[in-house]
Amino acid sequence: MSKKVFPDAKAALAGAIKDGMTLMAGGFGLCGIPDLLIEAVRESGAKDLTFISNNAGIDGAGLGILLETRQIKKMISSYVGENKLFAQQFLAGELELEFTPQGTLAERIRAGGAGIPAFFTKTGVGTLVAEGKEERVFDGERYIMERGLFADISLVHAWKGDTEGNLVYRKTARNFNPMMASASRLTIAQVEHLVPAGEIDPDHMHTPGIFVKRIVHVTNAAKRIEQRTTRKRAA
Amino acid sequence: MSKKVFPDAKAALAGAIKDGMTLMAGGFGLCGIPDLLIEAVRESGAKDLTFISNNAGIDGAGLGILLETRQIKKMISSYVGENKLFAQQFLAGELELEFTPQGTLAERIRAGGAGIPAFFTKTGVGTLVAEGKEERVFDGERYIMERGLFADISLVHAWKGDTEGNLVYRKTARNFNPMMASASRLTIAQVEHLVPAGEIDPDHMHTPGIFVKRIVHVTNAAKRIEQRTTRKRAA
Amino acid sequence: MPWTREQIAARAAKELKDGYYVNLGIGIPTLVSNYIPAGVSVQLQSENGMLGMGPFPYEGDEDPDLINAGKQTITELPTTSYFSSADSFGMIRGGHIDLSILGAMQVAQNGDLANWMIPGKVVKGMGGAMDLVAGVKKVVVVMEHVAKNKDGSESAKLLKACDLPLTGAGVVDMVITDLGVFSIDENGGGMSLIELAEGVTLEEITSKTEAAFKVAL
Amino acid sequence: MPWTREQIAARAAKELKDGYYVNLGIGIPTLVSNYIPAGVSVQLQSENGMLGMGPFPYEGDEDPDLINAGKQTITELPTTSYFSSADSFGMIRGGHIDLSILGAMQVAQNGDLANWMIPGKVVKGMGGAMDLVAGVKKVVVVMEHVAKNKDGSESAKLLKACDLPLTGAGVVDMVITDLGVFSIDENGGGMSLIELAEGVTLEEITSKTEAAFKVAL
Repeated sequence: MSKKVFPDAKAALAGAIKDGMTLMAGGFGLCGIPDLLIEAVRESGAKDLTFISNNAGIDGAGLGILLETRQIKKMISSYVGENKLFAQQFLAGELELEFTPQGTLAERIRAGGAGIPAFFTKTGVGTLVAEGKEERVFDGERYIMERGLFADISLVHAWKGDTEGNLVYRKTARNFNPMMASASRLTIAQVEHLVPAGEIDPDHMHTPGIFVKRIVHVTNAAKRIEQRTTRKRAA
Repeated sequence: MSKKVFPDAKAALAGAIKDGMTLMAGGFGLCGIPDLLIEAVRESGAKDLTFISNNAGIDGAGLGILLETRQIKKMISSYVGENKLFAQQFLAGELELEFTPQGTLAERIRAGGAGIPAFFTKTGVGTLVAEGKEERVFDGERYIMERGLFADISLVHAWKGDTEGNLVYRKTARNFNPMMASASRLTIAQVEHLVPAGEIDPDHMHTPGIFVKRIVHVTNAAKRIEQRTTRKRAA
Repeated sequence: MPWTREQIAARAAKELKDGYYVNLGIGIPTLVSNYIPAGVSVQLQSENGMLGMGPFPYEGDEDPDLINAGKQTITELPTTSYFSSADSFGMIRGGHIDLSILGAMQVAQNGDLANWMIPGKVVKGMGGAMDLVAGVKKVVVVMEHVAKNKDGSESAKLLKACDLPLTGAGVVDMVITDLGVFSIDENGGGMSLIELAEGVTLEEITSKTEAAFKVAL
Repeated sequence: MPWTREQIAARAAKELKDGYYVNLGIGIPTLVSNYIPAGVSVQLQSENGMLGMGPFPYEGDEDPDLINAGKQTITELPTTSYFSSADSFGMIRGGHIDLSILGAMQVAQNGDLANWMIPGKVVKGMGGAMDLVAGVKKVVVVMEHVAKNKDGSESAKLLKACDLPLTGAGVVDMVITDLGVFSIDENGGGMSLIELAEGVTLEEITSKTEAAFKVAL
């Protein structure tokens, strides 16, 4: 059972990552990103990577650190603002970019994990997103066909995991992590709390252990805040 | 908030159900079925109903009680054994039946709730299920196109619910209930435990309240066992 | 007097009905939550995976695991539920959200909306905007009536046809600007002016609107 | 001597590898869990929404909310997780289950499988069988080598082509019967006899098999 548990992020990635691979990385902005696994990707030195991730991190954090080392060849994302280096490399033609609407991205990943090669959605009908895609009318409404996504490796962050690989996410740090966990040949999870199998209520698990091949307990995830907004306490 | 809470199953269905409607009913066999809501459908006397449900109950329980009163015109199911009355009415031509593989049924319902009118699956390729359906090759594999399902009313059973309509299911009584909750114009839930909003951990909710329009606290769900299998305790 | 940003938000808040599930965009739309009418209870959806969004946290209570779609720290409520991005956009695409209020660069008289890219400028991405306008039952745009250009001139934003790349085709149901309120018929019936801001004349709003519209005040 | 049902199950259990996620059908397949080799840890999936299926409960401990796909009362394990039917079949269809062991009425030499309906008889439905054979990485059929008819005669079940309606086309990877074991090449390379039950002759198994097969003992 504990064959899934690896001592650290570097060990969890060892022997798995190769130049030219497609990876998924969970998170929305910097919330729920597998930051230490991304650092391990940097240390691996693997090049020409395609990353499927809602965002591209910010300068110096998240996937931003792989832009610094020019390890990313292509991004499939819904929003890449907040990152000057990204804009620079993209404008210089050094980086490919495939924009996918956020909901379509989430669904393409879910589909890939669930054995669905293609589905129809009304998102993007009549826009640039629809160009080159099959359009079809169902019950009088227009839809476009979108394809499932499946990766070589998925990197996810969870709040809690057990030695069987079952995962529980916390609040809005869940976001893209569950679908990505299901949509790769090798899913690696970093978890803030690692417990023996049997400690998490089986009705509360968000990702069943079958999807997680390797798991790492991390005690030093950065968990940065991008937009710290607050209100004042009454005096 | 408590506008969603109805005093009993009959009240929850009042004014909602009409002849000829399409309904979904959760449950796998007799596990996790909305039995008291089904009884309320019987009391309503509504006729010519189409039911989307994995099974058709057994004689005298579950949807079986609506076969007795001949309120069902058509079933969309994956398995209807265990029910003599069903076989009788079907052979007599009194009941229409659309068989859908269990996984395709689950996915069609999820798709209906998620605004996906159609998707491709390899389930059923080369079988009777594929007849009349579009077939297409993606990446060298054959797939057939299946359509989403959406109902007028969904009847679901949950273990716990709060006054906002958030639901938690228990063990394998979850089955088809979450997708069905998302795939109708009017979802009615019967819950074994009703608590004020705020009592259920928001990370543990299986069905967000947005999908549930009416909720009923039931203290007398039958929860019958179809196949009681046990092992002997060591003496 | 044209409406202020706050007044635009207050007018938009009148579109909220009791029991609604609502998604608010960034900017003026965010202000709408300050004007929810008395007796009206709505739940705010954040497309990154949350229903029942609460206000900003008190200083020191910020939680990096609890942010909205604008990546701002927020709080939860007794009604809150969390879910994945796939489930969140299933909810949006499936038509379960009653109302979306968002900003725009351009709106056309047929309901076309442009708010995600300007060719030639750095493209940041559409995020969840295309999903929201395609899936949500009612889409309300709040925006300044005209764009102010760098040279001091003004350009109409309510147009016969958008010239910027679309976010959605025929998706807008209502437009609220500093000058008034327009409804757009989803069945191709065109745009109608249904309200004027106090002190704004029909002449003024007409002169600042390129789109054709019926007057239904 | 042909293998007994228990021996067929024991032979099928040899296909289990450490770390496998496995779905077992009703009948002989259920017996396979009694023969899991020492040192091999597998998790059993039940397609109604459970991974990590435990044994039958002790008398008095039955829980109506905890059943397997055969609607039998079962128990949970420390490894157990529960999920919806959509997630369960996403797991199956997406190729995440390593092995499915199930019964059959007929298997053809090209891997076609028939096990869900006999025209003219009451049709109960395919349940999850079509999803399992289409989605699971390796599909092993366990069955009696021939069907015994009411008049005492025998009919072959391993055929050149199935005459019953299919559950899946070209889906079977291995067939284990009371007489021996066949592998079927998924790339159209046909069927091969790879094992004989002790005391069963090549002559006997050939005479009871309509399908063409290579001998690769």
